[in-house]
Amino acid sequence: MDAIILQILNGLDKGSAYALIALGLTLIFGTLGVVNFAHGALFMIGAFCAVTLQRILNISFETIDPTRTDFLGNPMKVKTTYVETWFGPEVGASIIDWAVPLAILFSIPIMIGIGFIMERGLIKHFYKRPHADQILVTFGLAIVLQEIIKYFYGANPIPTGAPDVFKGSFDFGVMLGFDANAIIYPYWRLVYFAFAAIIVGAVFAFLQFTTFGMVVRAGMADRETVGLLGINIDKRFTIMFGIAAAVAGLAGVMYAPINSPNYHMGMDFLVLSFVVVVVGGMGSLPGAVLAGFLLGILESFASMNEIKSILPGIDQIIIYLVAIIILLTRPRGLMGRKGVMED
Amino acid sequence: MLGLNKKDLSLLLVVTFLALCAPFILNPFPTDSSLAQFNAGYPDLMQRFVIFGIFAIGFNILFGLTGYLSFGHAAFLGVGSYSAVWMFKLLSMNVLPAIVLSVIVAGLFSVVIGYVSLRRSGIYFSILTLAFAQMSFNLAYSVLTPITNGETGLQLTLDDPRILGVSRTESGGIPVTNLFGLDMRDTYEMVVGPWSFQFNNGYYLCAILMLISFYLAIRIFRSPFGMMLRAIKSNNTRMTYTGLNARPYTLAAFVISGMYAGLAGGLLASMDPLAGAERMQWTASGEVVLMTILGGAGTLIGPVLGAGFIKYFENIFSKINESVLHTWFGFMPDGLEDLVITLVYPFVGKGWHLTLGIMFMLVVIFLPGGLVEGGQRIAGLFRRKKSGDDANKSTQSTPAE
Amino acid sequence: MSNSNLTRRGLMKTSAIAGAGLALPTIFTASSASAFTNEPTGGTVTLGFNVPQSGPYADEGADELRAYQLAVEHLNGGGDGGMMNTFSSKVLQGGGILGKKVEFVTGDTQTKSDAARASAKSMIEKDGAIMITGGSSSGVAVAVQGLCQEAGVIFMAGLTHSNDTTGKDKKANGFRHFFNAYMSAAALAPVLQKLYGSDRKAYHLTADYTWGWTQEESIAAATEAMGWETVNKVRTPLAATDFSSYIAPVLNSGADVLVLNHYGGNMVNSLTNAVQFGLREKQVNGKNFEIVVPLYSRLMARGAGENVKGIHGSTNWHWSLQDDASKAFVKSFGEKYGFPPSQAAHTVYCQTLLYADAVMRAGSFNPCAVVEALEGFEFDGLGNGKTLYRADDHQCFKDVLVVRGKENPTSEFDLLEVVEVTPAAQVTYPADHPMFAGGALGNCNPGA
Amino acid sequence: MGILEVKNVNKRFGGLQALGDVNLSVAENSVHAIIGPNGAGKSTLLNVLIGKLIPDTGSVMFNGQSVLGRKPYEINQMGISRVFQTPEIFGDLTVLENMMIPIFAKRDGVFRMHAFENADNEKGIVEQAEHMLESLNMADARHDHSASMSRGNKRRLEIGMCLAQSPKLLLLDEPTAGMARADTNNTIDLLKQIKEERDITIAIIEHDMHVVFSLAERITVLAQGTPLVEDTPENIKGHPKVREAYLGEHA
Repeated sequence: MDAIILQILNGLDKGSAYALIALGLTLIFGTLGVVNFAHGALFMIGAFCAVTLQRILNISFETIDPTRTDFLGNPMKVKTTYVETWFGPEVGASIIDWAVPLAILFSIPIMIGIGFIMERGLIKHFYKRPHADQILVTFGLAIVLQEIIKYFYGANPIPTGAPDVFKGSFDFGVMLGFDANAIIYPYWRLVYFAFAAIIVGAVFAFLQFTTFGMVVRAGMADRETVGLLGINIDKRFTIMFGIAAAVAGLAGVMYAPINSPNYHMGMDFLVLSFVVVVVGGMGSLPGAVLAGFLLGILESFASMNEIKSILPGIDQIIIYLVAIIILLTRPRGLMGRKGVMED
Repeated sequence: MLGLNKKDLSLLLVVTFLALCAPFILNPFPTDSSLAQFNAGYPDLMQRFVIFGIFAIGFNILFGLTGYLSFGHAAFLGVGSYSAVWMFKLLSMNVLPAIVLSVIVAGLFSVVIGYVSLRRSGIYFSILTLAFAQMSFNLAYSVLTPITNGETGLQLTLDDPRILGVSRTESGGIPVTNLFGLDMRDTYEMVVGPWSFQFNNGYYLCAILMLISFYLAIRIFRSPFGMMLRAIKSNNTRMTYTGLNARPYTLAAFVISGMYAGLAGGLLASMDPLAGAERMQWTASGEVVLMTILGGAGTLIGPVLGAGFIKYFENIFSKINESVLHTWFGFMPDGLEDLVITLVYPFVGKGWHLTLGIMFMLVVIFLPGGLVEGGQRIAGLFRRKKSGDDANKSTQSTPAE
Repeated sequence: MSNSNLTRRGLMKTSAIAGAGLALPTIFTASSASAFTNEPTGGTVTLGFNVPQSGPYADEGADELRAYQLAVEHLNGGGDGGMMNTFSSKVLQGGGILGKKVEFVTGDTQTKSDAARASAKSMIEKDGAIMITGGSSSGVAVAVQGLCQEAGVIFMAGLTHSNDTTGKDKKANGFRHFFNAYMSAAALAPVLQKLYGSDRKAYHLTADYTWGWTQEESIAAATEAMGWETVNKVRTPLAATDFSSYIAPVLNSGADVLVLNHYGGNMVNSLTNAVQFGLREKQVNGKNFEIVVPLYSRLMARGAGENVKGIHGSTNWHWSLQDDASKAFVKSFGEKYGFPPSQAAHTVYCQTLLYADAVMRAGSFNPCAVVEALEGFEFDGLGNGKTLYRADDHQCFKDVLVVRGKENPTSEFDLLEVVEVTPAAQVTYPADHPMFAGGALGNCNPGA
Repeated sequence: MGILEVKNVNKRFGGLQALGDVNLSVAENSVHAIIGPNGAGKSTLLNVLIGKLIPDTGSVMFNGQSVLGRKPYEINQMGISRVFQTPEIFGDLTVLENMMIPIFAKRDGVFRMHAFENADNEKGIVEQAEHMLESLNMADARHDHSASMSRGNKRRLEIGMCLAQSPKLLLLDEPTAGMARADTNNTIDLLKQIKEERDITIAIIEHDMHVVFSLAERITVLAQGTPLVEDTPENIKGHPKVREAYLGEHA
């Protein structure tokens, strides 16, 4: 029982990342009808926003400490960050410590900007082109983006820690009456889950309760009619693209402490997030979120020893197996409308 | 001749000429010159050009004609390779049974996967094929290691129980793949002044099979069957309401292209008896999609061009390192040399992916019909210069070229 | 193009050149007159450096490439000579190899066995490389080693840790300087016993492919021999990025040690996740919970950041070693590139020197002569103490380092500290050890 | 007995009764029109006839055989051809190729693996197709890309493609919707010509009364999913119920 609760927690957490990426992907698909293979790259860039802020905060000047020597036997250069000199060592250190949460603010304008540039500069010209062309050009873009990141940051993962207060884990087991250590969960992952819930809620609220959102939803349902009403739907769609990029970026920023960011993390998530979108139903926002969490939980269950001993290798294929079963039995996905993207 | 019209026949003849003379054409630079870096006329790369050409030709029969975008074709290539290596291990080092088996096994595999996946269309079909291929890759890499030798890839060993033939040669090595005694890796080297050209048995086997595949693809394109496939891509509704069942047509196309992939996989293993699981990864499937679209989906020659283009980048551009750049730009004054190298360096060597990504984007943005369209535009420019208006007519009535 | 004319002249030329015994790069050429594949004929000799330049191990590949360039520089008489000065064999004098200037070509393995073989083939077929070296994974090493055996060139393995490379997949033309999973286990086990006692319960998380399995097998055998119990062995998919669902059940399994048989990105993530879950602050069975990472590399340690603090593992070499050879290498590498070399850099530098030295001693580039010179070769002064290239399996036997993640690193390179230098005798195993059974070296193949 | 017999067909979509107790009999070699205001269930009925929808209850018999549960291509093979509201042709193919496909389908059935014959060598098929195009006055356009034709010509081609299969029943779904008056008249003339030259039953669903009254021999008026009346055009014109339900609001 405790093992099952534990895996549900794990699944919800894995699912948070899937859901956030799939949400952005669905926003772009639903509004613009574009299959965006560069969406994983946006997630990756988000994570690198956190890395970059951490680096910026760590910009430092060197002083020479003659009492110590470096690996070549020369006097050692000691680095002191500007942040620490400006704000004093304690405040400075805690600012650096809080780099990842601060990166949320830092990343939003960057991601929206990247989203705008992408949509205006590239995607716009591909609305009328076949999906295959969209896939190819966004795939090319994804390669270019990740290679640029690799050029500047290297291929090695870059550790980007959470603030010290969120280190360690929380013991749910004790709370629920199990033994100590039976169900523990890292604080930062709880933060991530809560954060994902807030973002999902915010996106839904935005679409549901603002005029802007209503126009966009109408546009998702029937672009031509809305266009006929004299509303400039294109401009709104550009903004939507920016928002989707920001959602992916934020998912990446907060993911940085969970796994050290590297340049190909976007590709690792790309295939998965497409599977999530299709399982949820192309173009369905609640579907994307639901499928994200569902697949996260299933993946977690599949990695349990009890299950792996019956079905060896099941954790390697569970996601794809689920996708196949869903597509064969319910082709529109869990919550999709019928007929979307059939051709 | 050969049941082809004049235009197709001349295309086939051009391709035949290019394939047979590839050792000359691909080695235009003298061996010792600094541009020799760009020479591609060595056996391994030439083999890859034609083998991936076969793969892309087959993929194009499915994607170019029916519009079904499979993201799992690498699985068939991988299955073909595994079957071929097993044939070498168990039966004989002759490539013929290995290639035959790899085509058959890939065909059976594609019947199963195609039957299931073709129940859906559009992106759902793509995701289904992707899911099958990724499952195959993940399992081949781990749980199926007894069959696939996992991470390392399936290789020949000195104690393979080969029924026809020896486990090890007299000199104690692993025997070489051959076609009735003709060793696949034998190369004849011809030196002409500063040039050297390599003629490799394996390459010519691959080239001949590629030409046969290409010829069959032309026949399929021009056949009533090919017309049906184009009709499915064009309008599946009308197809159905014309009393035709689209599914056996698409399944047949799927299986044919799966067998082409199996042939390519079998040939890869015949040239170099190793079958790695990475061959089945989704990125490998993506690569053939890129080849086809880059060259020009639905055109006859496009996929071959696309395959050559990508393999050239992978094998030639990735080998340009800093010291090579220094020899190229050594004639410049120091400051300028460093500047040029700083500017060029990100795009070559370890940056070859970046260049490839940029090329994809440029081609897709400016040449929606792929490289073939680029060629047609250039040809169009010339023709327009020569004679005013008959250029339009001849391009118009050949939608499937 | 006047084909016939060209061809006829070409044929005449070919025979003339073949007669004079001067052939351009040829491979797999039955009709060739040279004695072995890619026999160097001019004033230069070409080595092929096949390292990952794209994909997750690109940084490791870049570091290997730096070391190769340094080695070539030293072989050609440039720089300060590095470890050539401390090397026990003194035939290398900076005049190239057998008087030929050393040149090199590079290729990208992409850490895929297919791509690595393609790239190695192009170096052999196109560039006339006489020796291939490099790589940062066992799959690639085994695949390229097989190719080099068939092509008739020498393969000097880079970073490869699986037992199979010099076990069931060993080849006469292939040599490994790097240590292996068995040696890691043999070196680690006594240290772990000393630190954590002999009453421990271990939980293995293992990357689900060949290297992971051999390491799991080795570590489990070595720790069980000293009294530890193995509670569970769980395989994790290679593609996994988030290990939470594998880590979470560990605490409740009764185990008090977690062994992470992961490498590269897998290791960075699994260790990060394990620390995130607070495993290291927990108490199980009345003991502190411990994590062990049998194979460490500096790049991985950098990726995992502060999570490595206090975690034990083994490594082939470390720049903080204070013997003359290591100091000489660190100095010449550090002065050229501004930071200390990694173990991957060290191992490939050694391999290049060892190859060059073997050619000099053999007096020939012929692979069979090189094999003979390397087999049973005993040397010192390359940073690992007295070392033997065993003839039976072409594996180097030398001291193995047990290291620990440093608590207070002084720089981004100063992440590990050496806990113990396990002497070579303790990690040596018989050539017919069951973990290495099943393969045969075969005969050396000079190609041609 | 008519060639097409619809008996007691009901179809509900959730709370909406799309078709309620529809009975319809189309006599062989007649032109039968089905009219009705928007939302009367015309399209639903059509979709039932061609096998796209399966009704909740009732039966649809064609030539003595049930069409229910059969796939669209099987129904087509039984002898029902359909013309769509927006012309469905093979836009990427040439006009001649468009015309060849139904002829292949007629000769070879639902599937045939003729992958290595040359389509241009199928002399009989090409001849038939060219003949058909001549009778449609489209022979000159035979090598044109069919997507680039005018809407009227696309419609003409589509009708021709259906006829090439020599169907027993031709179903037309608002064949002149969105057409200019001249194109509409051309289409009416074409259909009249077909009626004269061939033994064929035509069922037409139409909004445009001009088309209906120029062609139809019998008319069924559908309202709210149920047939209101069925009669000759003359009688329908004067029928009070129809005027009330349909023409009244239309005029």
